[in-house]
Amino acid sequence: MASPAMIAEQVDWENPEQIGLWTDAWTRFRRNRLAVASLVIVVVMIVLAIIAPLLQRVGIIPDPTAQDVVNSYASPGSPGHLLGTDDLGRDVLSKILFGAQVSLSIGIFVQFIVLGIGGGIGLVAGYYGGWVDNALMRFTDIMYAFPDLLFVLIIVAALGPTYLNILFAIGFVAWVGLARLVRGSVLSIKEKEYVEAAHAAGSSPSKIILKHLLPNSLGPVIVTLTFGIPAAIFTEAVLDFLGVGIRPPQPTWGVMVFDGYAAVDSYPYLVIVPCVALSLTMLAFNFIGDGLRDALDPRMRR
Amino acid sequence: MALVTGAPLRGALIPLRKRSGRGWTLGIYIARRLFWLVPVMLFVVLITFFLAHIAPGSPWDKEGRQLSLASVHNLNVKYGLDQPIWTQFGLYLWNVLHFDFGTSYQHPGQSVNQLIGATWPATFTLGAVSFVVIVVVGVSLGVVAALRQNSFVDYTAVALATVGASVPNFVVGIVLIILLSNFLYKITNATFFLPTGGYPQDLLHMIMPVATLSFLPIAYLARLTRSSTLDSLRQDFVRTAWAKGLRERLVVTRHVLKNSLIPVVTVAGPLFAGLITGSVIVEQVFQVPGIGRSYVQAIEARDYPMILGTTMLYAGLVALLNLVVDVAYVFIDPRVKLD
Amino acid sequence: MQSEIRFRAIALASAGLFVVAACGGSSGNGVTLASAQELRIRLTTEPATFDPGQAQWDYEGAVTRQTFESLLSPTKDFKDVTPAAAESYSVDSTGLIWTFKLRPGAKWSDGVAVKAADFVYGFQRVLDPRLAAPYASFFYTIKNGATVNGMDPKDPGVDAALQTLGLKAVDDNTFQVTLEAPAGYFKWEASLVLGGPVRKDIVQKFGKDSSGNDKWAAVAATAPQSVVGNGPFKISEVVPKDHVTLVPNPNYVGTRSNPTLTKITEYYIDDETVAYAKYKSGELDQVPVPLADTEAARNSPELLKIPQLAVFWVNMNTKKAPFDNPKVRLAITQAIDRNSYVTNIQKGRDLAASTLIPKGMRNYRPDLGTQQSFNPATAKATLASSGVSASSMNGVKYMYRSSSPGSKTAAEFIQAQLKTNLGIDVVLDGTDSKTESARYKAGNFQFGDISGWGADYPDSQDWFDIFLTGSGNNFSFWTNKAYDDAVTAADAAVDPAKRDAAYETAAKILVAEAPVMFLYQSTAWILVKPYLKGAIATPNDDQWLGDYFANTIQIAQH
Amino acid sequence: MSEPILRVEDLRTQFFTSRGVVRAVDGVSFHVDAGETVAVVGESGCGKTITALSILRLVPEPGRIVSGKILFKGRDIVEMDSEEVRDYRGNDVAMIFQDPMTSMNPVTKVGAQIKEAMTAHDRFSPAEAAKRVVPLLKRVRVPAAERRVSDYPHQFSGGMRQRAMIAMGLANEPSLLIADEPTTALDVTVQAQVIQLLKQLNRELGTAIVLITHNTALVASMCSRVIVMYAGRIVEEGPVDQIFARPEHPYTWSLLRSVPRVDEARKGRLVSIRGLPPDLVRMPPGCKFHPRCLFKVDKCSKEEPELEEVAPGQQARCWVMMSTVSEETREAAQTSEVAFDVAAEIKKRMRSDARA
Repeated sequence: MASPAMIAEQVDWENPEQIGLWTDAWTRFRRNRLAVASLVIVVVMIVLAIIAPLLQRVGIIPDPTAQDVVNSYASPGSPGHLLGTDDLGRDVLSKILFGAQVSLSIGIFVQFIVLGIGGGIGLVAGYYGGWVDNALMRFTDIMYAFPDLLFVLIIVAALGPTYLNILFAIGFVAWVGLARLVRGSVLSIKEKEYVEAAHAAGSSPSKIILKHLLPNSLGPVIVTLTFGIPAAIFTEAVLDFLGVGIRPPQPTWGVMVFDGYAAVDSYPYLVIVPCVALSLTMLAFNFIGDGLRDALDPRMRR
Repeated sequence: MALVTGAPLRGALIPLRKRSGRGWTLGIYIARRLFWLVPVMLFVVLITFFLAHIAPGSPWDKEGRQLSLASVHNLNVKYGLDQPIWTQFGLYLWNVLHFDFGTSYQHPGQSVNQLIGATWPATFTLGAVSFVVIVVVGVSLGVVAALRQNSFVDYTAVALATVGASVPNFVVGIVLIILLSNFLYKITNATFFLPTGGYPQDLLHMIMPVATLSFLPIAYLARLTRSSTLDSLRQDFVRTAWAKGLRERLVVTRHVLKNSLIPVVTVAGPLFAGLITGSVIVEQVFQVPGIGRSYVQAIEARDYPMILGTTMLYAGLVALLNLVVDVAYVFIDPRVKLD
Repeated sequence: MQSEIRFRAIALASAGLFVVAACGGSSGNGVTLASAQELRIRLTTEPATFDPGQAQWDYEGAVTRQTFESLLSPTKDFKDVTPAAAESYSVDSTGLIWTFKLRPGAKWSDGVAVKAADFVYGFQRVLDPRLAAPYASFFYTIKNGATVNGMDPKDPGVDAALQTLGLKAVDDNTFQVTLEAPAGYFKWEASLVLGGPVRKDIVQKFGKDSSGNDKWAAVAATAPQSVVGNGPFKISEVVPKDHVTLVPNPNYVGTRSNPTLTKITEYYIDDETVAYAKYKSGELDQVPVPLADTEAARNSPELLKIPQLAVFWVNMNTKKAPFDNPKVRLAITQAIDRNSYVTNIQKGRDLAASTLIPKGMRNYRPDLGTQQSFNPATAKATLASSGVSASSMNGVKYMYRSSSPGSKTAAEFIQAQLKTNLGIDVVLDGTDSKTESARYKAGNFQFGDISGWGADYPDSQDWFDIFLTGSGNNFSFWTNKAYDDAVTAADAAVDPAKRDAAYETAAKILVAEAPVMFLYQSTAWILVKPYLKGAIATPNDDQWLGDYFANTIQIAQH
Repeated sequence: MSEPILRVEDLRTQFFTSRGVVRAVDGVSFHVDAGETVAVVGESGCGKTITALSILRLVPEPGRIVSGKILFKGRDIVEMDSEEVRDYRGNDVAMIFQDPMTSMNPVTKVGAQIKEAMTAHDRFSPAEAAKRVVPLLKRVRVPAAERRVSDYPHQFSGGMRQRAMIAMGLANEPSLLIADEPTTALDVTVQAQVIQLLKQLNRELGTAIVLITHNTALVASMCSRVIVMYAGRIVEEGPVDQIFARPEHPYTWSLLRSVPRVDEARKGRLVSIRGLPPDLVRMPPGCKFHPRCLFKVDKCSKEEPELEEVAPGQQARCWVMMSTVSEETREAAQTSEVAFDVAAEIKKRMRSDARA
């Protein structure tokens, strides 16, 4: 909508630019340098994860499962291994890149499940109240106390440790926190005049929920989802610890941290490298989350 | 906004809001919620009982030297595991009604009540202290980060949050041990968490476990508080408060904070429940004689009575604390109706 | 993160007695003593019981060995047994009746005199089906032992049956045992802490819990009052999930009297990385060296390397294709480079092994293992001759314990070895330890996980019976008549030469048929503080160095 | 006339956004005498609210008062330290806002929010403050004040809440009350009640009132003087009846023509001003109104006129001045088809908004 570069004289002073909601949100997001930088980092990571097999074929990075037991625990910077090797002499850098395929995807997709189930239940319970709220919240109470350790153990043991089963198992036990959070924020704004006005104007409950209630609880939801990413990645590592995670030797970040733990005294880099990768991802999603909340906040619109 | 027939007319021309009659409806609501506690607990016991029994392996399988068939049979008879599963469940429920949670397979001669009684105080103390630290540090960090947005404080809060969430607490724990244990050991001649007499008098012993337990929740609470405080800061009534000439401290506490408490309280309930029922990894790394560790050991050892006992403790706590949170909503935000 | 080796670790130096040289020679006057004679050591897990009869793990033996004393006890070099609670013992001509004369003046920790009836009661408890003692099978050598233990716990006749056991208190200090059949090795069983005496009045005083377990031996804060023993130490404090503290028992009369130590605190730390950090910060006096910290400890003056009589192997399920084919199994044993595993993965701490009996024990015959030695070419040839193609074996599942770093690393190593040397794609199938034990028993696995054996006493009989048909620990479900006959012949033989010959034939069959792939013999790496003097390492130390003769340990000035 | 209680001299308040510097208030000077009721009129975005906020030094981020003086009874607000300003806010000068729905803290009782305004300053002790709350509510005609004082904002109607806001503003008997579009969010009947209330309070308490609005009808019924703002500056100022009778600045004239007059028969067509308010970052040269002015001459787009006296007490900023424009051109301007294409343009814009 913004007119091209303006030349002072021919400027059409009569009608200054007017832009729509989404373009405004995008322009505001674009102006938040931190959010943009973070978006770039995430995209780079995803790209690296995708082209990792290519990099391996071209020979830039070795096969993550290739063992070179003679020089195991080689320190970072040693020849051929930028980030060193692990207890079986496998290259840490390629383990990080290939590990990203599992860890990043699990970290992100689980959040969609959490948003779907948790957000859904929270919104519906908060908006309708009454026995609906009671039923959904008692179900959430049960899920809170649920021995998710046992549940995940059996689900994945029974159905097999495939990627989808693990994703579902983690997602299924991860949404309770978000549900209660969303319900809490909906309860307080449900009474707001503009919500009642919209209700009075006959707009359907789903429209109200999505247009009014969800945007307002955006802040806490985004924070919870960004914290959910490392949590999901570590839950996958716990699954592996229980024997029902992604089958080794496929590397994942969470498992690299767990395995590195045993050697933290003599070879700390084995823990530091995956933790840095995780921190970077978490930091990036944090700022993207902030940028998103500010960009979508109706009050901030020009 | 219908005119409420039941409630006594308050003389106002158009009573726009149904009077909430604070004391009375609250009582009914709490009673109803407590009534709901029973089916929730029953359902939790049902699932956990069957999940535990479905899990592969029996309490008597072990690594290395295996038990003789005779021993296994004798053990099953002793603990009634040879009965059909439904009778076992019925018997278990009957005992629970008499507040007898059975005896632990791992610790013959000790009932689950005794074991929980012996191990819970340490976990509870550690959890409660951590909770206070988390709320105080987390909320204040969040508020300051929001008030001084995009400032030094804001970025350190974010950095702390990021590291907090990305480094699992057992790594934090072990790093603390490696770095601090020499120093701390010289002062307290032991960094073991010693609950002398069940309650650790000596706070020095709790520094590391509390720090490790609190690291991640502080980060999360700070981020949450920051985001909800930012939302409140943008509200018009904050500008009115400034316009009235209130001091900043008052504007923040009475106007901004009070409006950003809802998400904080929502998270605080289950957080407290989680903390006082113990974190497995922190208890393992710091050798805390707590209930968190015994829960995972119980699962690994398929110690059914212990699994059920601990799960019910946790279920009860979470349900009660969520009730406290729901009631707290009403006191924090009068617009929230209890129905 | 449980430590890897779960069962008893045996440390027998080939040159016999192994005094903790690093700790400055003999005990006694040469050492200026520190003011506090307090020893702090680490157990991998909290004991489940203090009842000697119910003890199942070595971390339970670590307490009962100090609080109870059985009739006999092994010599320092573990070649033979010497009198302990019994002053002397004699065996009649038929080899069936063993008579033990108790040490006069021996008292319980509460001052009451030790009587023969206490031993009768102790032995009966081990065999009582209602108490379901895990290792009751040790005492099946006693007359009617097996039948009584096999009775239905609910059968009212159990009490009467217990009286029919070959156990009798001739008089207050003469205890007589009648065996089912003559067994020379009963002297070792009489030296197990399993056979400690128990006071009937104490057991009745503290009663039972709702499942019928005796409360007197519960690992609870009440233990100092309820656990009355005849050992050199007694329990002074129990903090659940944290530690147990032992102090000298003033009423003790016996070979391990007047210890220098005034206090032993045994902390439960199952995470070896944490234990290692606590040793370095000075909170523990000795600790095993985690594999990852091998380089850091390799040339430390505090390091002690103690070879163990423990051999580890990879199990293969002989009832599941393709492992029902002995040629396939043999090919597998030839396709895995033991030396690379020992030098690179175990960092050169252990010895490669290709036969059952460990180095340092009679019948140690490495020469018999050549058939399993590593050679990719012969491995491919053996596989070819087996009629099973490598491609058909793709997707074969290797079971491992995902919670144990060692087990997982070994699994990944073997997977890579079979890929490079035989071109087989192995799928790693992780489970938790309980599930693994269950799948072992049910035969629900193809091959995998490493398990091993450490003897309770250094006699080949204790080793070869593992692979007998139907033995509880024969996870491979392997049956071989020739092997069974050779082993039963060897057990019964009296003449050592005939025994050795029979055991040799058995060993040869074991290597050729390869129900398991022998991998390595472990060595214990332990760091010991320089001020810890006079500890005598024996092959059967329960989790901490010198626990058999704790009375010789001294803390030097530091 | 005594010294005016408020004198604003060449006030400039600017917002430093990533898009550029927004000159929201671009050199504004005016005064308010004690007890006087002044209206500040102009389309949204002309800087009237920012001027009010600058008077209270409550300019939100990223805005700042760049230059100029704001003298309240001789003291310059811009130079005051933060403590002095804090005490001045709500005490000497009070402000009430547009949307009563969101301007009160939803989780605190109404009475407490009013009492708070007093306890923030040391004019009344907490005990006195508590006693004054109910009379204040009564004074602003809130029925059943004794009971309503312990209610929460969401239990008040829009009009009721605005009355409570007014009570809050007057709590410390300020010399000046700034009302920023107090009636915009209310329906017409309630609007009249609120205006009536403000007029009555001005008479009884002598509190000077600055009414900020874009509704010229309200100005006539309540204020003695009116200031017309456009694009961050004052384009005309003067006594209400003089301005309503003979508006000199074309913008003021169009403003007055776009309001249906009950008293006049429906003679002429309603005039809607062509185009939209200017973008305060890239301001047009010369007179800022020239792009939308129907009577502009060549000079208007080159040089910006100064405010000059056009009648006793009345000033305007224009090269043409309406008094010089003949009757015919006025008629032509009113009926020009120009108004139609602008309406079409706006409609098109609205549709694209919805689609985006």
